[in-house]
Order: sequence, then C-alpha cells, then structure tokens
Amino acid sequence: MNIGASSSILSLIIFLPLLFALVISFWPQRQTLRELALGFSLIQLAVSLLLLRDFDSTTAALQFTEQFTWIERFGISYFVGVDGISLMLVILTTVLMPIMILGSWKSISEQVKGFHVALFVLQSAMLGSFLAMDAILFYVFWELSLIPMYFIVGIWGGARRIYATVKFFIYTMAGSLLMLLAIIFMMRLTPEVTGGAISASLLDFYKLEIPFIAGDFFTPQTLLFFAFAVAFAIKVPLFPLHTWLPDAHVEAPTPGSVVLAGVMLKMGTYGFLRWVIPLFPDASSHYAWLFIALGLVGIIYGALVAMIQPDMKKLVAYSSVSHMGYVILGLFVMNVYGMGGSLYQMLNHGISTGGLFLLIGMIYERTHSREISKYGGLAAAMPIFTIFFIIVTMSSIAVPLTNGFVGEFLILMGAYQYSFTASIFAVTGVILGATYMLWMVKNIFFGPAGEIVKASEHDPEHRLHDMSKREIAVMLPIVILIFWMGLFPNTIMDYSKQSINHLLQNKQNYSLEVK
Amino acid sequence: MSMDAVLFWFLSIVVIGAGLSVVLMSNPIYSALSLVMTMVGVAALFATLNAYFLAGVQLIVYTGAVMVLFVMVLMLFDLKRELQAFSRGKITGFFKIAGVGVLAGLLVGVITFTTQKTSLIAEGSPLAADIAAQAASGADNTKILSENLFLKNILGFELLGVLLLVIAIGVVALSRSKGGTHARD
Amino acid sequence: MLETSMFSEIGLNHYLVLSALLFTIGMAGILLRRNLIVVLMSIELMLNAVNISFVAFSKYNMNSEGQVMVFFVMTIAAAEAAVGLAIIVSIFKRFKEVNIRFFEHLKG
Amino acid sequence: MDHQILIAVLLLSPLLGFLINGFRFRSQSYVIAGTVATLAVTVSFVCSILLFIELLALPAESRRITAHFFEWINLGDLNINAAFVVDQISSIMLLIITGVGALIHLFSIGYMHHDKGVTKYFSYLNFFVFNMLILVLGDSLVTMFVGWEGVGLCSYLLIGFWFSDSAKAAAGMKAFITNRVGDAAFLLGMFILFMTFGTLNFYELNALAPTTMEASWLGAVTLATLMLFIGATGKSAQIPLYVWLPDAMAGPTPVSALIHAATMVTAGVYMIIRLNPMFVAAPNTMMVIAIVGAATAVMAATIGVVQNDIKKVLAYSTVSQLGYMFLAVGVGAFGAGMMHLMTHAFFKALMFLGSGSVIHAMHEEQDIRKMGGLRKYLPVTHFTFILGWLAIIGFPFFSGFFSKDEILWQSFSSPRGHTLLWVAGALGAVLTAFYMTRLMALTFWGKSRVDKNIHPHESPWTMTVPLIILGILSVISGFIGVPHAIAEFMGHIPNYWQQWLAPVIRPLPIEELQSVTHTLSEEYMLMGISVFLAMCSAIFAYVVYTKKKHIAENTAQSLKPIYNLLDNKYYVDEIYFGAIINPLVKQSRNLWYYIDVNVIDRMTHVASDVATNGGKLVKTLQNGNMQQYAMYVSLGLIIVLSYVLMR
Repeated sequence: MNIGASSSILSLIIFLPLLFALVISFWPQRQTLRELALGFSLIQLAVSLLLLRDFDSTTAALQFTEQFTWIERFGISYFVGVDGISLMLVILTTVLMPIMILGSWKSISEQVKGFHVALFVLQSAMLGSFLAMDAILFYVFWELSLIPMYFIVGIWGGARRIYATVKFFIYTMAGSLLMLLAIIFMMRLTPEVTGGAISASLLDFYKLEIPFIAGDFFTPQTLLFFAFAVAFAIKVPLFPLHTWLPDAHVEAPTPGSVVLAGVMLKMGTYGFLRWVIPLFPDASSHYAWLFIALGLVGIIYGALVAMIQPDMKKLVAYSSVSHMGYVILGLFVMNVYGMGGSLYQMLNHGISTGGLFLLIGMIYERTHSREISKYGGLAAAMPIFTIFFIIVTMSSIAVPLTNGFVGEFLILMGAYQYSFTASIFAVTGVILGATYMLWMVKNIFFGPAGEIVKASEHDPEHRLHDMSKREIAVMLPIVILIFWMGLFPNTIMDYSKQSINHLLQNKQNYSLEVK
Repeated sequence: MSMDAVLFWFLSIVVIGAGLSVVLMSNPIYSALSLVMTMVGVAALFATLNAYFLAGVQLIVYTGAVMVLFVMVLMLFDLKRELQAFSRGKITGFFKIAGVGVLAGLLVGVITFTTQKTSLIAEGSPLAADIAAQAASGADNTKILSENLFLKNILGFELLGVLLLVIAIGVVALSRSKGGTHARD
Repeated sequence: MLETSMFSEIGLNHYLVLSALLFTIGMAGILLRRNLIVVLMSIELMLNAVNISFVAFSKYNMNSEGQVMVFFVMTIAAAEAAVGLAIIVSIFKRFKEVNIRFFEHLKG
Repeated sequence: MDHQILIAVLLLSPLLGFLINGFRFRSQSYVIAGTVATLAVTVSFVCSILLFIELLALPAESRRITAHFFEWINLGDLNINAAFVVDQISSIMLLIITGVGALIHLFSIGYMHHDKGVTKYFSYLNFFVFNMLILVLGDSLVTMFVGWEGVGLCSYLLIGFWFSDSAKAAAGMKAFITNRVGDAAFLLGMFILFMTFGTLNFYELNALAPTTMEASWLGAVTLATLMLFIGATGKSAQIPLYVWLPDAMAGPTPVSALIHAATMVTAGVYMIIRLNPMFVAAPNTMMVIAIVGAATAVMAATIGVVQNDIKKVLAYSTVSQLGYMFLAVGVGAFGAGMMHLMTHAFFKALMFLGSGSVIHAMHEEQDIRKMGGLRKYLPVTHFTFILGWLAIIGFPFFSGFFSKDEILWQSFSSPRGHTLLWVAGALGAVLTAFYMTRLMALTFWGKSRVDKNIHPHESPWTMTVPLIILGILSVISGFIGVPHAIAEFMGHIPNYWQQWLAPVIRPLPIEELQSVTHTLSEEYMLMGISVFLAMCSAIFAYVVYTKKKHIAENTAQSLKPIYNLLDNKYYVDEIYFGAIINPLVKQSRNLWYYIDVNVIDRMTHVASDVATNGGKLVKTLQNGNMQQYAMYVSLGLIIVLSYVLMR
C-alpha cells in the first residue's frame, strides 16, 4: 500500500468516519456492533498513521491539500490541508476513538447503534474542523461537531443532562455566531487580495491586512479579533466563559466526557493558533495581556474551585479549566516555548484528562456514585485501578517523565520569558494542581474504608471487582502514551516545530505555502 | 338608469343580504340556504359581466354540488339551532367586529382611492371604448376562455385533475377513520 | 351629476366594492361563528367574493385570464369543502358536536 | 562507551527491580521481593564503586564521566538531554545512595517481613533509588528536577504506605504538596537561569557563573539562587517548609532512614553544592541560606528536646542536622557541608535503623516513655546506637565531630560567616547532645518501663548486619576529611576530602578571604568550647533522664508555656493551616459559590430567562383559537391597507 502525498488521504480521513457511521446505522446485528465500531476506529487510526508516516516535518507548508469549488459565487471551496499545527490533533482524535469505544463497552447499554453513529459523526466533524482550510468549511464542521455531542450528552447522559446539553449548545452557538459574522465580514474584504473575487480560503484571509489602531476598540481588526476569540474562548473554555464545562462533563457519559475534554476543547485552542493569532497579529499582540491574565485567572481559579468539588467529574472538569488556562497562557506569550508547550499540552490534556474520565467512568459503573466523600480505602479493594489512577494523576499534575511535565515546563518557561510576574502566578497552579488531585486521590483511595468500600465488603452483589482485562486494555495505551510523551517528547514535537517557528517568525505577514 | 344598473343594484342587495344572513343565522341550515342564495346571486352577477359560462359553472358546481354536500352533512348531523352560535369573549368579539368593519371600510377606501388616482381603465381610452362596445354587443367569450384554459393553462388544468383525485381519495380515507383528528386509540 | 352617475353608471369599482363587502362578511363569519360548518361556508363566501372581482377585472381588462383563475378557484373551493367536511365528519363522530373549540390543540 | 553501559546499568538496575516487584505486587513473599530489590541496589553499588575507581584513575581536573543517552526536550534554544554525569560530587552521592541504600534494603527484609504489601514496598524503594540516582547524576537542572520530583513521588507513596490510616495518607500528601511549593520556586529559579545564561547544564552554568559578586537582591543570579534555595528548603526540610518531615515519619522506619535521613532530604544541599559557583556569586543568597540553616538547626533542636516519639526525635534531629549543612554551604564551606551530608547519612541512617530495630522489638511501640532499659534485650542495637549517638553529639574523633566542627569553625571564620552563626551552631550542638542523650537514656538505659505483655528481642541478622556496618562507618568515616586544625594536632593527616572536591568547588573570592584572618588557637578554643558544652549537656541529660527524672518534670512544670510551645512545635502547622490552607479552602468555596454560581451562571440564566419569558409572552398569542389567528390575519391586512392609504 502506497498512499502518496498526491492522493486524497485527508478527505479519506474526514469522510471515512461518516461512511462508518452509515454502515453502523444499517448493521443488522446488535451483538457485533461494538466490535464493528472498534474495528472501524482502528482502521481510521491506521489511515491517520499513514498520514503521519508521509508527513514531511521539515517544512511549515500546508501538505496533502485538496481544493474543490463548492459554492463558486462566494468563493467557498472544499479546501483541506494539514500542517504541523493540526497533524498531532488529528492523530489525537483518531487515537482516542478506539479507546473511547472500548471504554464505553459496558457503560452504554441503550441505543448502542445510535451512540456509535453519533461518535463517528462527531469524529468526522472534529477531524474536519482540524483540517479545513476554508473558513466556511471550517464553520460547517465546527457546528456539525455540536450536533452529535448534543445527542451524546442529551441521550446517554446523567440526570440533569438536558440542562447541561442546552447550556453547552447555547454557549457554543453564541460564540460561533460571532465567528460566522466575522468570517462573512472577512470574506467581503477578500476581493482586495484576490483581485476581485470573494474568497473564503484561509490562505486568502492570511493575505488580508486588516486595519488596526492600538487603543481604539472599534477598529475592524480588534472587533474581528474579539469575535473569533470569544468563539474559541468559549470552546476552550477560558475563564469566565467556562461554566458550561463542569455541567457538561458531569452529565456526559464517560466517552462523551473523554471526547469533550480530549478533543473538543482543543478545537478552541487550535482555533486560536490557526485563526486568531495569524489573522489578527496586531490585535493579538495588543490584547495578549488580557488573554494571559484570563489564562492565569483560569489556572488559579480552576484549581482553587476544583479543590472544593465534592464530585469527581466536576473536580476533573475544573482541572480542565486550569489546564486549558495553561494552554492559553502559552499561546499568548508568543514565544517558541510557550507555543510549543501549548501545542504539547493540548495533547497531554487530551490524554491525561481523557484517562481520568475513563477511570472515573469505570468506578462509576461499579458503584454508581461519583461523590468523593463516599469513597475511601479503595486502594485495598482495587489495587490495579489505583495504580492506573495514580499514574494518570501524576501525568495530570505534571510529574517529570510523564507527558504533563514537558508541556507545563515549556509553557511556564514561555510565561517567564514574557514576564516574571506571570510566571509566578502560573507556578502557583503547579502547587494547587497537586493539591486538588492528591486530595482526591487520598480521599478516594487511601484512608479507612469508606461507605462504598464497606458496603462492598458485606454485600457480595456489590463486590468491587478490580479492573477487567478490557479495562486494562483501555488504559494501557493511555499509560504508554503518557510515558512515551514524557520520555521522548521530541518524537512528537518535531512534527510541529517548523510550523511554530514559521508562525512566530512571520507573525505580521503570515502565509502558508501549499506543498 | 339602465337595465344593467338596476340589475346590478338588485343583485348586490341580494348577495349582501344573503351573505349577511349566512353569518348571522344561528341555525346552520338557514345559513346554508342563505349561502345558496348568495351563490345564485353571484352566478347572476357573472352573467351581468358577460361571463355566461362561468355563471353556469357557478350554478352547477356551487349550488349544485358543494351546497348539496353542505346541506347533506348538516342533515346528517341533525343540527338544531345553536344556543351559542357566536364565539365567546366580549373584548375579542368587539375587536373582531370592529376589525371587520374597519377592514371593510379600508378595502372600499383603497378601491375608490386607487382608482381615482390611477384609474385601472383610463377614461376615454381606446380600451374603454372597446369595453363599452363589447359590453353592448354582449358577445360570449366562452370560446376565448376555453382556448386559454386548454391551450395556455393545460398543465394547471391537468394538475387540478390530479388534485381532485387526491382529494377524493383523501376524503374517503378521512371519513372512514374512526377517531378523527384526535385519535388516541 | 356624480350621484346619478354613481348609481346609473356601473363600472369596475362597483363590482370591486361589492366583492370587498362580501369578503368582509365572510371574514366576519370566520371570526365570529363557532360552528365549523358555518365557518366553512364563510370561507366559500370569501372565495366567491374574490371570484367576483376576478371576473370583473377580466371583463374590464378584456382578458380571459381572470376567468381561468375563477375556474381554478372554484375547483379548489370544491375540493377544500370536501376535505373540510370530511374532517368535520370525523370530529362529529368523536365529539358529537362540530364546535371550533375542538381545534384548539394548536395551542403553543 | 563502557562508561555509558556502566551508568546505564547503574540506573536501570533499580528500575528493573522496581518493575519486577511492581508487576508482582500482590506477592507476599518477602524473601523474593527483598532479594530482588537488594540485589538491584547492590548491582548499582558495585557500578558506583567501579565508576569511582575509574574516576580515581583520571587526572584531578578532568574527573568527569558523562553518558549521553538521548535528546529529551529540544525546542528553541532549550536543549535538554537525557545525559548523566559522574564527577567528584555525584560519585560521593552515588556511593552513599547505593551503599546506604543497599544496607537499608537488607534491613527492610527483616523489618518488613510480616507486612502484606512487602513486594509493593520493595518496588517503591527501588523506584526511589532510581529517581535519587537520576537526581544526582543528571547533567542539567531539568534532569535533576526529574529525580527531584521523582523522589518526592516515592516519598509520597512510601509515607502513605500504610494508606488505610488516614493520618498517614495525609502525611504523604502533605509531604508532596509542601515539596511542590519548593518545586514551584525551583522551576522559577531554572527559568531565570535559563533566560540569563541560555543553558541549564550544570557545567555550562558553572562556567558561566559570574566571578563578580552580585550585590543587588533583585539581580538575576541572586533571584535565581534564592528560588533554587526555596526549592531546597522544600526538599531538605528547612524553615519554612520543614513541616512535612516530622509527619513523614508515618512511613515505615527504613524509609525514614533512607529517604528522610540519608538521601532524599540532602538533595537540596547537593543541588547547592552542584551549583556552588552560582551561589558563591550571590552573597545575599548565601547569607539567607546561612541564616535559615542556623535558625533551622536551633529551632528543630529545641522541638526535638520535648518529643516523646522515638522517630519524631530523630526527625527533628534530621531537620536540625540539615540546618547545619545549609549553614555550611551558606558560609561557603561546601566541602564541609558535603562532608556532613555523608557522615550524617551514615549515623542518622544508623540511628533510624536502630530505632526501627527497637520499634520492631517493641511491637510497633514508638513512645520512648514506654521504653527504658532496652540495653539488656537489644545488645547489638544498643551498641550500634551508641556509636551513632556519639557521632551525632560530636564526640571527638567520631565522624560527626569532624564534620560538625568544621562547619562551626567555618561559620565563624569564613568571610561570609558571623559570630552569631557560630553561636547558633554551638547552641544547636548543645541541644543536640541533650536530646540525643535523652533519647538514649529513655530508650536504652535506666529502668524498664516496658509493658508486661511485650517481650523485646534482638532483631534477625538482616537487620543487625546493616547496623554494624553503618556503626563502623559512623566511627571512621570522619577520618577521610580531617579538618586542618585537628590534622595539625594529630600529625599531618592529609584532608583527602577537600583535595577530592577542590576541582569542582569554587572558592570564595580572594579579596573576601584576605579580609579575614584567624589563628589556629582561635579554632582550638572555639572547638574546645563547643565540645565541652555539648559534653556537659550530654552528661546533664544522662543524669536527669536516668537518675533524677523529677528535675525534667519540674522544669517542664515550671516552664509550662515554653514547654507547650515546644511540644506543639511552635504551632507552625496550626499557623499554616489557620493562615493559609483553611482560608484558601474556604475562599475557594466562596469563589465557586459567588463567581461561578452567582455571577457567571446567574448571568447565563438571566439571559436564558429573558428568552424564555419573552417566548412565554408571545406564546399567549398562540392560544390555539383559530378564530383569533384569523383575527391576526385581518389585523395584518388592516395595517397593510392603512399603510397603503396613508401613503
């Protein structure tokens, strides 16, 4: 098999999941549905690894591009391409997929078919938004990703799922409408650079020079910057636009939480990296302090608030707010350490928080409780589970040799290069991060046997089984990735170095070549 | 006053009076009979407008078919005079009546106003003379109508046929159903 | 002069005004009556009113299109009456009454 | 190349031990687990010796063996490699870690044999050794930080080893988080250094370290070294971050010996010695270090005086001794600090193991008021404990004497020293002699207060052999670094220690050294004073706690407030909890409640309520009454027509 650069591998990556969703929706056998979905997701993973193999990491150019006219009148085209910024996020999406399917083996028992269809559609939409190089196409995928997520939380979620989904949906919609307005506005500007025709291509957008006056809020660049930034900040989520996240996480089923934390939040930070910073360089630099401040507030606020959450998922959700604060911080300090670290931290967060949600899902399946105070002494009952949980926790609190450290270290270093004060606030998050995670670990696993463990000792029906082989198989790739990314970060960072350097060096007149 | 004018005023009074009684009669049977009266009046009005074919059709289709259907249904239901023929609500009722009154006034106003300003048929134009001539001749234009209908608008005509077929089937299906529109079983 | 001409000279306006009055009468029926059959009859009334103006326009504009339209309107009116009555029959079967309040399920 | 393999084996052997034991963590066979773990560390020890020998063979200036494995993080100007280096400093640390480590592993076989989690225990212990080796071998601050955090993690796991006890689990957490506070500062220190010098490699940093002294408090070097020092206070339990160490005694006793006495807690001292040129360039930082070290030495010693838990006494003693080490490096006596690090590793490990032996014999009883007269039952333990005791109180010609005396002398005589620092050091020595003698008296001597149901017995050979070896080391190890004055007195014994370390220690600037002159007689006098006072205090303690117990009770009674203050450890924990942790948690709850729930969510809800209520308002129009709908139509018609007419 030889799929070269000229082939349409990106379209394959985007639309293969849709095909899978179609096949699954017509699959007659209920029993083999999960195996089928797992197989499909592995095929998808293999295809994306082909992309990784053929990717040329020595250039910052856009690769594997495909462009077909879609709506000629408005210059909208089906335009996809991949570079160092999006490549790893694509791989993250495809890697998490089989893990999620395997992780939902037991927890999703109703409407299995619908669930997997939703999951594959979601995957397609997410991949599409990472790969789209056309503004409208991006917008379409961006919005498309909401719909399956809406169903995943709304159908398979917890007791307050409707509240959570509606909140999630409306928050995101509100932001993306602003973005749509901004996109349309920018499309109207494109004739300047294309010589007459309207274009929605991102590459044409990059050529635009949008007027900017420092200090005047009502200049086009500032307004467009904020329109985009708010849309992405909601998705990230950046303080103070984060309140949808804890609700969505708490109510979502395990795979929903995983995909939400693992990939969907990255769509926001990816948006900053791909759209906001290169498109509006003046406004981004001018208002960087604001986003750095919000990122820092998010780091500390998320950590402090996580500390007092009684619900495991809520705790991890707020920890996401804190971790994503680091990513935003790293992006807006605008230096190579910050940006490289941010890009790395996106992957880390996807893996470690995804892992935490999977683990919480496993324990929830057994006990149907996520209340931390009801646990205690679980380490004695479920030692293997404890080991995995602690490993993932260590990754989350950035202990060296796990992936978390590399990202956090680089971001903090970038923050220091930006300002000493910023780095002081940022390292506070390191301390607080350890505090809340270890507090949770202590109260769940250590100490005398809590309510749930005691109940399980007396009642053979509620006996707590340690992790099954399937569950170990779910967690093993995550643990391997945690250590791999902690030990050999270069193997992953090499793919994005060129793109980041290119962005930083040509921020003022950014452009992407097409290879 | 010409014969035409007399005829028009007579028919107008009949049509308006019968129309009012359709709305005001509390017994639906009386309403139906008043409607028949209106229909006949309208058919006669068509005739005064030299649309003889349409007048005939009006008589056959409306008075002959549609109204028979109405009356039949009424008979089927065996409805007596209703105690509460009109909808409740004094305020909304007032609004409705006032609204209708104002609407009528406005319509008449608009008609007279617009024709005064921009006459649909300019006075003294050749067209006006033609019209007068045609009116005087009393020639039937059924032939023109048929040509128009079967040559120019043949597709619409055929579609109407399809529609009628569908309606026929739909009506049968509807009236055969047990629970009507509120089926819960 | 005006008085006499208004009464003696019958023109397009006369027909249009007549049509408008008949139309508003029909509308009043729809707004005020509770019996569904009467409401349906009022609709017929309105359609007839419209037909009058069509024919009038047709005559005074020397154009047969108006009459063709009347033809179509009649057909539709007949069809509508048939369907409407069928629905009314269904309603009657269930409630033994043909009051318009049974149609209040469109409530938002 | 063979160096590389040697270093790889050195590092990987404990890791392998960790993995082997880690994957069979359910096994309760202490023999297999213990053998695997001990062997793993012994292999490392052998490698350390081989490396040491190779180092000896090299000329003094180029004694450095590096092993570069792979590139770890490369971004921008940052190049961090998984590279390890054995030089004069790290080779000593290697020998201590693997040597003492191996002995403690051996000891653990006997000590932990009844424990259900023995395999898990040994795997953690191996993992600790692995991380500690990375810490000392790493060639850059970041690689050191890997081990730095790694040992913190192991410490966390081992303190909370008996996790079903809530207090022990909490102690582990406390240790980790307190260390994290230091680590955060350590990170900042690294960033400052990197942004100033563009590298984090020790050798490059040391070569780049400015030779002119930085006077400003806010200079890059001062700030960086201060931050690194805060990191060191966390790891090495100095004021203000020492609070975790006494609680860390919740872990198994050999763990306390290995991690919380001999190796991990000395990491801070090691780090400072590693970067000594940088610290030398920042006199302000040095001053802070010396003051903090002296203050810690005295304060911990005062607390140690009133402790009744055998391990707590030793813990505070450790804090106090670490204070000495910091005092030493703070006045520029890096060699002396390193020396004390080593001797302390020997005698404190010995004493901790000894206390482990006692606790083992007493069936987990740790209160020294319930001991006494154990000399009869535990002869080997008692004897070796005496050796450790003599070493720590600085009895002449025991190892502690040499190292402590050198520190005291340097704190007085060094250009960066001060008489007050010497006074504090001497006071600490006196207090140390007192409480250590008290410990001896209450545990081993006097009348037995042992519970009738407990029959103390001497420990098996696996436990006594390490005690004996460490006892011997506690006695003789001082002789490799005999201070100048004593060497003169004893007949020109060369100071091997100083010679060995000289190439990697940057001396204080000549101008500073020339500004102070001290005579040999001053040194003898000060030495005499401190030793005399310490011996007096030891004898006093012996008398009080074996013969005249009422004196202690009366004193405690008459100095009730002071006694309470000491007994409650100066209320530092209470202050931390009351002033920082509890308010933080409380404010976090408020933060969540007010900001998330009452501001952000409320705003969201208000927005949604506006939409909902607007919808409800319009909904009343949609009442299902078709006639009303028709009315709307006619109203619309009226409006349109009116418009037409009005126009």
